[in-house]
Amino acid sequence: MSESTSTTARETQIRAEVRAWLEDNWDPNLSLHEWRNRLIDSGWGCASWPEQWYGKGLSVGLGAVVDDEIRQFGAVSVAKAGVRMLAAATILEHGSDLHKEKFLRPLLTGEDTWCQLFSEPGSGSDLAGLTTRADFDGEHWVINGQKVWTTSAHHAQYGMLLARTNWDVPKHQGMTYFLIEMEQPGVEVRPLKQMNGHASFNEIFFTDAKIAPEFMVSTEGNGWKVAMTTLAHERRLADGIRSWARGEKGSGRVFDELRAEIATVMEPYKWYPQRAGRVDLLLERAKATGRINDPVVRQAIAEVLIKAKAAEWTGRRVKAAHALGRPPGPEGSLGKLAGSQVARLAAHAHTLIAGGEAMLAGDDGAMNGLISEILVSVPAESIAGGTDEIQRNIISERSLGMPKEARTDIDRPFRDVPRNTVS
Amino acid sequence: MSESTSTTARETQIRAEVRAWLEDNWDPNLSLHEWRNRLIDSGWGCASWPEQWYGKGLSVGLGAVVDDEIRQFGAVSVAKAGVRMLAAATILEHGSDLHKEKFLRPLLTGEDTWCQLFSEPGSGSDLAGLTTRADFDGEHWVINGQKVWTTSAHHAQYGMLLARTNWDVPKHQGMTYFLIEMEQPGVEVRPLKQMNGHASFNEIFFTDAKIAPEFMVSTEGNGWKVAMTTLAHERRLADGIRSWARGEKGSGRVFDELRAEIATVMEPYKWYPQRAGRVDLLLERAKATGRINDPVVRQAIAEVLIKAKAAEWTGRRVKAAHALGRPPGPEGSLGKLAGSQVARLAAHAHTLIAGGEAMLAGDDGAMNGLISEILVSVPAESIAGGTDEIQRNIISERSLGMPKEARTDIDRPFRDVPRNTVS
Amino acid sequence: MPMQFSFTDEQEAFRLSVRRFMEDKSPTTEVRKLMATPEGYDPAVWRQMSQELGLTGIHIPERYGGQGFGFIELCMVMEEMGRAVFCAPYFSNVLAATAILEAGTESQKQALLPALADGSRLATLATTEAPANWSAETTETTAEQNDSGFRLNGSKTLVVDGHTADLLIVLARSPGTSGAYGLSLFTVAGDSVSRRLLNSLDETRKLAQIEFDNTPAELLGELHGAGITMPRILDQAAVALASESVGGAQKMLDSALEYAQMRMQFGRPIGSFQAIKHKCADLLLEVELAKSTAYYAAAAVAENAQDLPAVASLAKACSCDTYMKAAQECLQIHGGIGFTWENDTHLYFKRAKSSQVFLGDPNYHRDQLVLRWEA
Amino acid sequence: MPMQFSFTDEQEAFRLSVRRFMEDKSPTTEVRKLMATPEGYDPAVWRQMSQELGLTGIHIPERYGGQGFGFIELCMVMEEMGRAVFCAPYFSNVLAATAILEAGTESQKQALLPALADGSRLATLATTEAPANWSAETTETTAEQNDSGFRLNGSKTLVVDGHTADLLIVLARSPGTSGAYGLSLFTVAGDSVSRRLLNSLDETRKLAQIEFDNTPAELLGELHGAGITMPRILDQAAVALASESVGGAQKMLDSALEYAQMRMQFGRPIGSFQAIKHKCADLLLEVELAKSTAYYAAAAVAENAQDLPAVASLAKACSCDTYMKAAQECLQIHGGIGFTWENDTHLYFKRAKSSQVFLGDPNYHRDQLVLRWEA
Repeated sequence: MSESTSTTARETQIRAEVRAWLEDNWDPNLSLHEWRNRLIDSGWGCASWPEQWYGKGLSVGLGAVVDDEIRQFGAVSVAKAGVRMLAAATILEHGSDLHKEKFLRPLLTGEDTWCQLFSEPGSGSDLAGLTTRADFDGEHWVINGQKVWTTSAHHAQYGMLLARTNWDVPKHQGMTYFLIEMEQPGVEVRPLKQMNGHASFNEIFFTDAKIAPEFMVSTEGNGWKVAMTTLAHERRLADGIRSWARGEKGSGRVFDELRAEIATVMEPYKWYPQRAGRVDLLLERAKATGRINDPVVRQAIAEVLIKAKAAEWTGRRVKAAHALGRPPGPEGSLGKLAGSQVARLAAHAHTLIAGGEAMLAGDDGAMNGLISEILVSVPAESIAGGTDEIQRNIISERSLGMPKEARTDIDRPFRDVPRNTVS
Repeated sequence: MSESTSTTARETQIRAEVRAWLEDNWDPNLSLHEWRNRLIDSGWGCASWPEQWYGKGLSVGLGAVVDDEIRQFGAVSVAKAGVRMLAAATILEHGSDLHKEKFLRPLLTGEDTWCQLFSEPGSGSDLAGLTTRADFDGEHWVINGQKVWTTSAHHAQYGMLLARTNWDVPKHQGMTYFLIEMEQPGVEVRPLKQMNGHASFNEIFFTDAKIAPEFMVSTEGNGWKVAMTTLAHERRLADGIRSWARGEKGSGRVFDELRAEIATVMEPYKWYPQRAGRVDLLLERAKATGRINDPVVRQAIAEVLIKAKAAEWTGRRVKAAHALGRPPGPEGSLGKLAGSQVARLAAHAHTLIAGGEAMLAGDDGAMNGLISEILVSVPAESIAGGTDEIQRNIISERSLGMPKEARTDIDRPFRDVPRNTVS
Repeated sequence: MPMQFSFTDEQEAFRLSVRRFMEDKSPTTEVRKLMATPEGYDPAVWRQMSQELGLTGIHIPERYGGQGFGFIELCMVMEEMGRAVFCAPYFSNVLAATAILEAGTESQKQALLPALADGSRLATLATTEAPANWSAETTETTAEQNDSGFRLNGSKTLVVDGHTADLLIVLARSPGTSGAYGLSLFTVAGDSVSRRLLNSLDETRKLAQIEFDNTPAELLGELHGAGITMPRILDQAAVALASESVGGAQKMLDSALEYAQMRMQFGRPIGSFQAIKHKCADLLLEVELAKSTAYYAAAAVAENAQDLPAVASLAKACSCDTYMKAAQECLQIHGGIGFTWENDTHLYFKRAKSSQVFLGDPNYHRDQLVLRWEA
Repeated sequence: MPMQFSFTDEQEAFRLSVRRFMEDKSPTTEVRKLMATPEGYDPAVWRQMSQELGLTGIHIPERYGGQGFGFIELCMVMEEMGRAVFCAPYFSNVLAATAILEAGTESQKQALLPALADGSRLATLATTEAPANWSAETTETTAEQNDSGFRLNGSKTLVVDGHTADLLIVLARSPGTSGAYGLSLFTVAGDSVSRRLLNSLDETRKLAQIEFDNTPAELLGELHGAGITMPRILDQAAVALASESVGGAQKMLDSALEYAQMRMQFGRPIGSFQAIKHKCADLLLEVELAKSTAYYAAAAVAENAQDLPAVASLAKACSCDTYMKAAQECLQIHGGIGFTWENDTHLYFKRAKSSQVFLGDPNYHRDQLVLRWEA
């Protein structure tokens, strides 16, 4: 049985409706915002959203069918990718009507950019150990602390902020979720340079930054639960970005503006393919350099190919099982761990192929510095989005049902939990 | 500076004394026991032991000088190797005069063989979790339970037994150390066959076996401390056995009897070189089979050689530092862990060299089955004497000073500690 | 190519029935009994497996007396047998049937396959001569043609179940030829050769040495056709062995997990220590990845995919290395107990070790993978 | 051979003085400043190091203006500089001095070495042409002799500190020769060539591309003598690089440990998690093993041991792989912080990556090890 779900009558009908609407309404010469507003108003832009909020209340599966039809038609979709979709998903599930009214449309048109303010220098793997504080001064929430690993914060209008509002309850119960305006005096955004020379992330310093009470999401102390919604969607983010970046080939005003938007959003991610090891280049490089003739190099390449193909096929098994409604079996953490191993093996193989050239970078380096960028980017693959060690914990506890690590930090007031004093 | 300690005047004098005594007394035509009794009576047999117990009260270093002189002279030493020396060391340090009187001489002559009864099916890495019980019936200690991994138990006269005498105190405080007579109705010895076909170890079943009260060592509940003495000497056991097995070339009655003794004692250890991976055979085998011409096989061999030589040199660095009185630095667990890695790498290289022949064993296998014996013996190298995981714990906690694992089993009555119900 | 990434409900039900049969008829107590015999199988179980479950004919078309299922179902059977370290001449039969299907003429298929399909006749494939070389091209056994037919001279080794096979499919070359040219397959009656059971590392996999001394033989298929058919037969063999190996690897993971949950040390199950947890997590990843390669490769055979040669080598290298690793780690987690004869781990460890080098070691297949890759 | 397995008290005191100098004069804040400059060193520190500590002349005999210590002391210096990712043209100077010591005539040694020993002149060795090949035998740069001496034509790359060196020791061959035959070493004035600073992965190790266009050169030692001397020079270079690498590896372990003890997650230091503890234990083992190979190899040079070629390759492969692994694991233990520019780990990571391939990658040296082994 093939992995694609079989076509249903309902799907065929929906595709026809979308196509009919597009035939009547699609105009590549509109401005990007004009077109998106039209699409949003039609309900096809986010068909799986509720009807009162720009959608048609379709299932997630049928929503994907609508998106696919728009893509196949060659039209531009709403700004349905990147960090802003984490905000949208969170606001839809936990936000007030005010939040939905104020934030959803400009987010879908692409006018508003968002960033996520969860990680801190002192709380990486242990996100719930965060110490950025929010204190209510009778009028506003006052924010003090530091966040890090924030993509695109330098041009974001809004941030999803997780901050501690109560220090006298266990760590998971003292956090509250806010929507914060980034362009205000108390918020300082500094680019964070990485070892590969890029600065895709920012550090954010809060010094008496302010949030009006109505921009709290859900209730005080309920921030962890809300954040889980954001994080659940984050895992799909990378895929989303990749597929979204495709639709950039058309001509017309709407496409010109789309390409500019994509360029901005994709900027921090441009080294991500190198971070993953660029398996695609190995055979080509080995042949070009003649290193393919070294049997030891062939072994190194084979190890990468085996792991990369096995990981790819495992991913397709997961999807196929999902499509059949079977228990998911191997899950996300496995793919993450495999990806980290592939990246490391690939960097090793690239090193062997490059030989002495691996000592050079930039213009002087192999493939104009692309190879050296791989070598100094892959270390991030086993860290970003949860270290390999955290993935192994998740796999052993969730997939294999092994006993959980005894915790000493979750059953007492956060105030009393040992934590990092500096950074 | 070289690793050997410099020669001192005292050492020269002692060597002269030993040589003079040997010239007067050594007679290869005595029986082994006659000769050893003569050597024991002279005090040169165990020169570092106290004068009242067959020794001359010399330092351990000078004792080694005496042993070296006896070896250089070509004479036979006391039965100073194998499990019996663990018994001797323990009895010397913790035993009563009765114990010393009764056990030391026949142990040194080689008449008595000993075995060590510590490990149990349910307590491997966690030796202190043992559940073999000793109950006092008013006249004797009555032993019930099971021991395992006991070398040479089938011909041992005595055993060093660690048993639990108190279940209501923390685990380390409820054990007592006994010297038990093996040839009695309540003791059943069964050989334990290993996956490599050898049966070097035994399982021992105790069913109301008896020990007279005077054969308790030290005091009730003090068994763990006494066992530590035994275990400290165990680490030197393997080296001792190897050097002891050398002196088998002479002629005369004493040598004939020595060779028979060695053959018996060494029997369980005959696959130990294979367990360690037989690094010595790799190049020879690769050349003989022509596999040396495969660059990928050369890589595998090089990996073994690197690790094996590095481990050997590290061992010599440790000894050199020790000889200079410097802090020991890398210690025993490092060597153990390295040995386990060498064995595994060597087995892999042997597999590559053997190719299809690795499917065969015994007479049909490569080198008359020696290679297949390597393949099915190396798994023991990373388990016996403490698993790799235990070694890594020791290294991280003792050498690196990292935090200890939180323990939940040592601060409450042993009775309440969760443990293995069956085996 | 619409490749298969999941099994149908019917396939899953079939797998379950094979697994139950194995659990019922081939517990390790039985395996241990059988591996100690020279024959290495239980005729009663063999009959039941062949005639009631039809496993010997699983991938043989119905017109030749088989079940008419595909290579995917065959690989599912191999996987379940691997899980049980099943001790029987099954793989040898598969090798022989595959060779006949690939190389035989229509009338030979009709004549030979029904007895293999119903298990009434045991057969095997004899190709290997120098143990270190699995390539057909180095064959030295000769097949000389005279008026009365062909006569074979030479010897074969590592012939799986070669000592009990009624029918041998033998690779040989015409005198004076070399390399891939001049190779043909022949059928030889098992009782017409001198053969000897070898002492095998994995006692559940019986191996034989076979000598041909002017042995009468019948040509299978075309003269000099084996240069084309053998690579394809060996690819299928590699995929079947990969499938068996992932079954064994999964069993080792299951066994490690079960023991880690049950075994208490320091007052807690050893499976609560991060060192063991992470070892198991890594193992799960390895096993899942290996399964994906074996399943993909089985589908590649079934769909006659162009990339089969590369994919077969990929699956063989990955699955057999994973099996070895899984057996090693399972043994390590068991500690001393795992090193005993009484514990079942060594049965798998030895099967893994044997499978690692059988049909070419992982280095050989990794090299083949790169050389065969088209990207 | 009575090989050295420990350092004397005098040697340990010397090591300590070098370490203190490095800690004092070359904290990573300084390294970062210098690596961003094209020159890549601080002349004041260089003078102090050369003239007060005598490090530039450490292994140069006293009769040539050096300190007259042995290769072991040189390697201790390299180890400490590795620990500090010291940014200065030290290794290049060592390469040049070693080449002169091995190849030069007595009068050349007297003429050239004093200025290297007191650090007043910078020198380097230019051998490599095709980046992927470190063997001297593939040299294509030619040295043509005429009445006025030698003229060089060709190019060299990956020349360490080649852009600042006053003196270049250049490997070239007589026209019409090939392989190990016809190779000679030459001295060339740094300002007589066209040279370009390359963009290096490890910014603390400056590399240059050098072009020779009828460049006047003086023969160093015997004509066609480099076929003999170059392997020995490269062996010593490999051992020195191994020593530098174990210094860096130890620093990575120290840094990982320090961070693991300090960094709290889940209410406890991450160094209390078994995954981190075991990673560090494995790393300690690797680092101690690598140190042993580097120390043994240094002694092998000092004692002119017969097994030097094998041992040099062994130490190079082991130490550089260990450094790479230590840097990777240190970075992993630091998590996201370790990936930032601000954290020092990447300085070491890049040095490790660069050293891994410099003078031949570990695969090359493993192969050499086996081919050179005599057992």
